[in-house]
Amino acid sequence: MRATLDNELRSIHVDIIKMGTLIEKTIEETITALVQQDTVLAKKIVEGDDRFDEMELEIEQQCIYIIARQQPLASDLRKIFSIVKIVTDLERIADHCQDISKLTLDLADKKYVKPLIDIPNMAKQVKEMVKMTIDCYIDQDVDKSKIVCANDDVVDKYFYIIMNDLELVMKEKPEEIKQCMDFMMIAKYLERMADHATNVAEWVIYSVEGVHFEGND
Amino acid sequence: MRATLDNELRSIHVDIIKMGTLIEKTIEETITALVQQDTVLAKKIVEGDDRFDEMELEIEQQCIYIIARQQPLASDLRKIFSIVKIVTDLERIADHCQDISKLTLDLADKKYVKPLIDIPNMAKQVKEMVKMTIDCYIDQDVDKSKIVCANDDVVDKYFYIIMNDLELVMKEKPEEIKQCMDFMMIAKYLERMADHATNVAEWVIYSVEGVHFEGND
Amino acid sequence: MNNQKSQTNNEKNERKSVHIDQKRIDRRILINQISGKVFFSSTLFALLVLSILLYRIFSQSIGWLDLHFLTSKLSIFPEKAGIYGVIIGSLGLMAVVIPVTLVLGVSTAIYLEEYAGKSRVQNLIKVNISNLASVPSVIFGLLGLALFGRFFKLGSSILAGGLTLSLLVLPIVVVSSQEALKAVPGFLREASYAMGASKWTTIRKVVLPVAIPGILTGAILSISRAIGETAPLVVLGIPALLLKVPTNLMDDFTALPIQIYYWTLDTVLTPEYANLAAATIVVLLITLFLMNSIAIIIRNKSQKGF
Amino acid sequence: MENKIDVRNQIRNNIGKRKNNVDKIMPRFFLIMASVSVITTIGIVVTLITDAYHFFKEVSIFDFFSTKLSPLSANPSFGILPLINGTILSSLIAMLVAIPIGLTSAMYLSEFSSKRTRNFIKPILEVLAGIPTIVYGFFAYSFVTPLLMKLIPSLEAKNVLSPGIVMGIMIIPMVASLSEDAMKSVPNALREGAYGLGSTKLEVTTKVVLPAAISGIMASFVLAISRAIGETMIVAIASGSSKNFTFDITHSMQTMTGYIVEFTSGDAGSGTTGYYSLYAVGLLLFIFTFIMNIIAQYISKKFREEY
Amino acid sequence: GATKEETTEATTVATTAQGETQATTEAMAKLDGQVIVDGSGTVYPLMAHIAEEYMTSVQPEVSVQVGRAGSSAGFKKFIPGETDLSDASRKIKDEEVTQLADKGMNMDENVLEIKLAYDGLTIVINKENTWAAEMTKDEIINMFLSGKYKEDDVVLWSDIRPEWPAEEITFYGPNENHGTYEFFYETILAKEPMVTTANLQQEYSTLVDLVSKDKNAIAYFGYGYYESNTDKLTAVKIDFGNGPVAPELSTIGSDLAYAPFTRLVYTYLNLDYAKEKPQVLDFAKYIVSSEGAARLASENGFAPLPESEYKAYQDKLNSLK
Amino acid sequence: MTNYENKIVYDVKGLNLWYGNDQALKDINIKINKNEVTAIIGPSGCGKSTFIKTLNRMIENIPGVRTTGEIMYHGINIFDKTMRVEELRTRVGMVFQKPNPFPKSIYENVLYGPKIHGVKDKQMLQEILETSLKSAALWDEVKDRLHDNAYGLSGGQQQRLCIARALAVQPDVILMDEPTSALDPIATAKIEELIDSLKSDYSISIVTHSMQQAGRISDKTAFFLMGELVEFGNTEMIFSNPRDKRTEDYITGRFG
Amino acid sequence: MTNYENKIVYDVKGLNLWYGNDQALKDINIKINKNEVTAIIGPSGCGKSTFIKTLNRMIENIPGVRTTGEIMYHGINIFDKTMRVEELRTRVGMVFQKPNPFPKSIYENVLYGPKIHGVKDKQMLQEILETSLKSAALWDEVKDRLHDNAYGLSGGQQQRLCIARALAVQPDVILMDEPTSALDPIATAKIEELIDSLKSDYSISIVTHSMQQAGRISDKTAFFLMGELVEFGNTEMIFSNPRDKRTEDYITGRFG
Ligand SMILES: Nc1ncnc2c1ncn2[C@@H]1O[C@H](COP(=O)(O)OP(=O)(O)OP(=O)(O)O)[C@@H](O)[C@H]1O
Ligand SMILES: Nc1ncnc2c1ncn2[C@@H]1O[C@H](COP(=O)(O)OP(=O)(O)OP(=O)(O)O)[C@@H](O)[C@H]1O
Ligand SMILES: [Mg+2]
Ligand SMILES: [Mg+2]
Ligand SMILES: O=P([O-])([O-])[O-]
Repeated sequence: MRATLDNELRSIHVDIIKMGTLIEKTIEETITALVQQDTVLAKKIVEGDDRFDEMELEIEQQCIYIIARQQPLASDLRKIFSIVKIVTDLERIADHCQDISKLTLDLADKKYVKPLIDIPNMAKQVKEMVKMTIDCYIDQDVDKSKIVCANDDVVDKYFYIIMNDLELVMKEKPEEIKQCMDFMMIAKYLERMADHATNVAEWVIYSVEGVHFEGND
Repeated sequence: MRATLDNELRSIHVDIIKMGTLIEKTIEETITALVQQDTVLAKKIVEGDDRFDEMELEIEQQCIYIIARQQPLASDLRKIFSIVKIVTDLERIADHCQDISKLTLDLADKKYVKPLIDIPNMAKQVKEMVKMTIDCYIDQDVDKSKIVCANDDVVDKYFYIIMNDLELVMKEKPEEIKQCMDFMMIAKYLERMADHATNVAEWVIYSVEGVHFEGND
Repeated sequence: MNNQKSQTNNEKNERKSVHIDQKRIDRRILINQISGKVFFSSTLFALLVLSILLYRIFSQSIGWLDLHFLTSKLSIFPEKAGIYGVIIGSLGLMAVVIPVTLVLGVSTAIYLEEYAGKSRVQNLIKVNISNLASVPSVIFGLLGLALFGRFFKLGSSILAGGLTLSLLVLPIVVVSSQEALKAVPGFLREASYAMGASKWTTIRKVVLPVAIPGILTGAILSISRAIGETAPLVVLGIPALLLKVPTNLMDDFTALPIQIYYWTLDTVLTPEYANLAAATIVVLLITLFLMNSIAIIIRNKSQKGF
Repeated sequence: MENKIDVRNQIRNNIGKRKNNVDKIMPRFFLIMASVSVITTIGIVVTLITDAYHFFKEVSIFDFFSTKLSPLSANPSFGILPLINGTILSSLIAMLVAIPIGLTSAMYLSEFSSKRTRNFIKPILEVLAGIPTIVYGFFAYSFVTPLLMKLIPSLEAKNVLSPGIVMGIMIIPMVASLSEDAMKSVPNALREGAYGLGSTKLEVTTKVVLPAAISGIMASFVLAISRAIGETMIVAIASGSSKNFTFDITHSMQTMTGYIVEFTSGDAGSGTTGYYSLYAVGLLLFIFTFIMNIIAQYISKKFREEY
Repeated sequence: GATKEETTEATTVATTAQGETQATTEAMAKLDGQVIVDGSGTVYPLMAHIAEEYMTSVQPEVSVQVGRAGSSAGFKKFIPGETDLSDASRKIKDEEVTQLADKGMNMDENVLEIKLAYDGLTIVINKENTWAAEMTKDEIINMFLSGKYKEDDVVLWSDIRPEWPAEEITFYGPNENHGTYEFFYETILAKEPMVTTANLQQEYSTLVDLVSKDKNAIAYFGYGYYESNTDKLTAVKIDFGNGPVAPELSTIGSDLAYAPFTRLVYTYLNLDYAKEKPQVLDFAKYIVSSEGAARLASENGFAPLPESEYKAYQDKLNSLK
Repeated sequence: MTNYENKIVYDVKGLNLWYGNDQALKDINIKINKNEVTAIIGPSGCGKSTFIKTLNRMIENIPGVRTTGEIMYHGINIFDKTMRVEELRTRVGMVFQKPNPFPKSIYENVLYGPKIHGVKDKQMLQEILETSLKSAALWDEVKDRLHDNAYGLSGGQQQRLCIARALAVQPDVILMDEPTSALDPIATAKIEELIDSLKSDYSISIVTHSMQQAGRISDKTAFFLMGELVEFGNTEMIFSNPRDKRTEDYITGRFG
Repeated sequence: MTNYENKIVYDVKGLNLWYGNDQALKDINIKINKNEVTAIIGPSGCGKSTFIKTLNRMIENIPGVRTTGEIMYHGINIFDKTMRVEELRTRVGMVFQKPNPFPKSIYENVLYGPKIHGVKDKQMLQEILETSLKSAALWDEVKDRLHDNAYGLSGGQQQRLCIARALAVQPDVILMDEPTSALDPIATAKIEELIDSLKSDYSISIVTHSMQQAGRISDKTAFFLMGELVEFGNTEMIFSNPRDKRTEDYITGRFG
């Protein structure tokens, strides 16, 4: 029954997973590029962002086509609707990777004021969150999604620590203010990425349960 | 023909416009609160953000119901799809107003390092953009939407000017670094708001023309 | 075209398929054309017979069928003879047959179609009517003779003849009325019930108005059958010579088909009787033709595209 | 809205007030009318059986089914077989004429003819069907027999062949019309299905339409036979009244119906065995056609294909 | 049978005769009602003619209906009282008299036998039959007798006279329904069985046709049916011992040349009805009047009786009331 | 009739229905509200038509039908002896799958109900005619040919005529059994709009095979399955987030 | 036949069609591809059925029909004298709105085509039977009652039987005129799946009243309006972003 719809849903599903996995990889690379000041990698990431835009467009288009052609209802419709939303969040996450990598390029010729510890940790946490989110999506796992939402707090905490750190650094080393400002932005981007991951998790919950999860935003 | 669909579409349309107008007002207020360090207003804005979340949810739900019940196709479907996307952007804009207002509250007890000129200007520009976007949406005006997209550059320029300014200020007044960091974030938020406005405009173009506008992102 | 086709064939055969045999198609088409012609000629046969029959009868009636013939009484002398009394006899029969069959036939049909369920009694009536329809007319003559002629002592009066013919055509009227009622779509009845109408109201206001053209068509056709019936009247013992024009339903009578019969038999004594018979046949045929035309007109006029 | 309530109330009041007497009386009236047909059948059966009973008191069944029929001679004998023979032969001839011509005509009208031709021919067939049998009798006697005598010199002036043929002609419209109806009522969808597979007209007709309409067609045959068996005037006029038991169709023969007519219009004064023989033959005829009818009904039921 | 001119003539005679009728019968009351006549098909043309004359010229309001069921059939209706008059081409049989008596009707008292006219039993053959135009009475009787020539009754003309063709004779005649059959069988054949190959028909028309189309046919029936079909049939001249005699109105009669094959045709009147219903009596009187059978017999192929016989009936009927 | 003013028009309680020995409806409990469109959906043979025909006792025209349970109509059990079907059916109009106008004029069709129920006043009839046709959104299309035969109308117009005919006796409730399944999409859209506009004055129950249609026009949706009422609730909920797995499967076309 | 191996099965060029004096098709130009499902949509009376019936010349069964233009079928104009309808129709199968199996056994139904085309070999017939029924996704449901009358099947099964019957003569193209409009949603879904699976072997043209259906199953969609081909293109495009205003109006239900 409804083989075409199922096929098409599955195809989108696969696309989302592909996109998610690619983003995970991109986050990983973004951190590496940032930490190792790898301009080649960073450049690659910046240039590769177009792929995510394309993916987003492609998936959205597919969703429209499915709605137009298959008239999905109930759980099918919720699934597609969630995908439409999720894909935006994923694209934003990728966007932020690009943003971070751009800053990495800006910082390429500078020596970091201090070894990066918190930012990579935060990034790792964000990457974990994104990975978990993708897993949630794959498994349509409500419980795990709720955990992801909770995890957002951890990232927020990192953000505040980093901000405070940076404030101190800037006060100590005014010449590095520019650099710190960039790191601030990086932290902000990471924080936003976590937010987006949380959104994805919330949409997974909606997709499965049909009700919006009243988590934190 | 299709009176119910038209009614329901109109009702969502009105909701979006309401939301847009409310956001315009909120941006205005956000600037006022920031400039005049009006904590009451800022608090109101922070607290009022829930309304936008509700509005977003409400509109999304309505879109789902319309899709489920009315099976919109072609332009109707594109319109609804755009709305689904637009509402997220609008909500984010409102979110950022909240973010800015939270910072306004943080900054409430401090005297600003220097009179705010660029930020309010930038904010005004952003507000203009949002307002234009809403107009574009109301009129489903493709040409104007394209102008909005172009305007994004202006905001970006402001952002860089402000960043440079702040860098200088921080270097000069390390004690005000904290404050400057907040202003940085505010600028960033404003920049994001403009981005979201651009997105909205792009979705209006899609809704009308059925193709994605290849503007800047 | 041909090698192109074989190309297709090859392609098809790979798909393990039906081989399109050109000769076979040609043959099929030829056989089809021939049989079409054969069927047509066989249809023409009926037309041919009809035209011969009409030609024979009409040409034989020429010179005999005139106003005098229609307005004079019977006579044993061919040139004096007229069929005025005969026509009156036939009309008298109709005067009995029409009301009796309509009332009995339509009522029975309404009962069977609208009221009867599936009980045994009702089933019995249904089976009975279809059987009655195929009982030969002579048998009705025997019934009429015994029942109306002897038992009710109506002799060979118009009433006896009319009632006999009524019973004879009753099944036809019932069946055709039933068909007409059946043809009233169930959804019209439902519509009426759903408006809160009672059964009889529904029948009267919805079912009958729709069915009436069909009922009339059937009635006219069966009445024209009655007009042409001979055997039951022969059995009833209609006198061969009756000069008096019947004036009431209890009078003896002759009717068109009976007169044709007697005149046909009597050509042996008076050959001109054959012409009289032919002329009477023409009168009978014209009458029937008119009635059939009316029936067809009614039928065509009433065709509703439900 | 004023008016609305008004109508509502008026209608509801009216319903409340109404008594449904007519609704109770009508069904009873119709039932009584309907029972007339049953009474008719009973009348027929009683009439036939009571008088046939008198007959069988005098004549044994064995004698009844013998070949010698001379009801009025000094030593009357009432063998019915000559009559049955005459009936069957004449009906057989009629069927030989009516079935092939009727069926092929039906096939032509239903499947091959253009609408215009059909609209022209169908009414003519109906006219043909509506012609009283006495006219056919006249036709048989005054035209067909003389014509046949030219072809078959040994033909007697009264014979079974001529009325058989004319009876067949008379029945053609019935067979054609009923068969055509049956074929026409085969849904067009079936034809389209067959044409869609590349069938020729003939294939559509013989492989799809005929099988689908077979019940109606068979029923029309049986009804036609029944009609031929019961047909009276044609044989009364054209086949004579010879009571010999022969299979020579050029000879005069008498059918059961002919016998009845001869006797009622002849010597049918009440009381004699000859008189009662009339009813015995009538009863037999009744049973014959009754059986035919049962067969027809059985066929239509048995072969009814739902589409 | 009447060709066109003859009939017209007859009609004029009838109309001119009207005056005489009224002259002889004293001005009588207008009558109405029915007279029902049934019986012999042989007598039917004569009786129908009389009836029509009566109704057109004498009592237009009286409806005389004439049936033609056959002599025996006529009696079967007459005995239970269904008819007023019953025509017969033979004399009433003893059984029938008995049956009448059972119903309380006795001959002469309740039923009056009226002799109407003479009929000559005519033996007819096909026009093409040139050999058998004359035969002796015995030849005719013998050829019709079963088993006389052949066991299987397949008789050849050559069986009768060797010089005649060796072709099978086909026998025809009216069937047992008819008084003509009874006369032929009982009187001529003296109740000896008839050839089983005989084709006996109900309708005279059939017989005429059959004989006219069959070269080897031979049939018997009333003179009237021959007279109407002289163009189709040949009447056999019969040698009763005094040379061949053709059946003609002038030879048919109880004491004329064709006497052996001559028979009487009758009508039987229900006297009770005649007393009850004036129109029945009046019609009966008309039958035996000079305008009735006496005048019309010859027009229908019968030979009239002597005047005196009719007169006797007139007296008898006049005496009824 | 006590709670005539209540919102609940029909209150069906524990309704069971048998055709001979086959149970076609099993313990149905449902409330139908005033001024709402209630859609009845479910796979073929689930009992939709049976249910709706029970509401005005049209089901009684089928021999061998037996019911238990109650159907309270404005507080009165329609199976009560005191309830006359004629009356019930004037209060509860019905519209069928195939448009079934009488083969009479448009005028006669609309006024059939009022006339058989004894409305004779000419002017009143004229008024009924006009309001009914207007309510059925047909007046403008037919006002110049009121005395033409109804079969001259298009399928969609015929169906609206049938609705007008039902409206003419001023019912409370209109039952519709797949009223658009014989119509083309455009005519269907017109009828759907009409239904939407009628709900301010009437309660409407509509059986439909088309889930899309149920979605488009109904406020409440009842999902039947094999004679059972599986789910009943707000249409949006049923279509976007049904509670029962079977409803979900049916809604998403994964049934069976 | 030059481009037989081409993707194009039908190339309709400037087709006009008249019923008597009424033009039902106006200058239709359309190409139908191999292994694609082409949906034909449009309002009632726009000429959909007329068009599809023209493709296998079934339209000729209607008197008074006249055409101009060309329909190239694998490069041969089907209106050519040399093209015999019997042959064309064997190559171009047709499935109708209402399932129309012959009132014969399932076996006889499927093998009707092969038999009239003179296939006599028992084993071959058996093979054709099996493959056709399997292709039509019906084999499992009927394999134990091949000699039962086809009317014992459900509507959906009957329609699949008709498809099997069409497949039995191995056509290139299958034309379908509203093949599911008489079926319930479940049977419809089955047929739609079947169509989807058949397109790897056949070209399919399907007329449908249901835009949803056109959306679900077709690769290309042609929109007809008053005898004109208004728009023809990829189904996704037609449904999400039609180029012609009239298509848009029809698609969104705002037509007329
Ligand atoms: N007159 C009847 N006699 C016996 N059983 C019936 C009758 N009418 C319906 N049924 C049975 O009752 C059940 C419900 O039928 P109903 O017509 O109500 O279904 P439905 O939901 O309206 O289906 P559809 O969508 O096909 O119209 C079915 O199983 C059907 O077979
Ligand atoms: N046999 C016919 N004779 C005359 N005109 C016809 C005939 N068949 C169809 N038409 C006309 O041709 C036009 C196209 O008809 P067609 O049946 O092709 O439409 P359709 O698109 O299939 O409609 P539907 O969706 O109702 O099946 C219509 O205007 C119709 O009235
Ligand atoms: Mg139903
Ligand atoms: Mg069509
Ligand atoms: O008819 P018949 O005179 O011979 O009895």
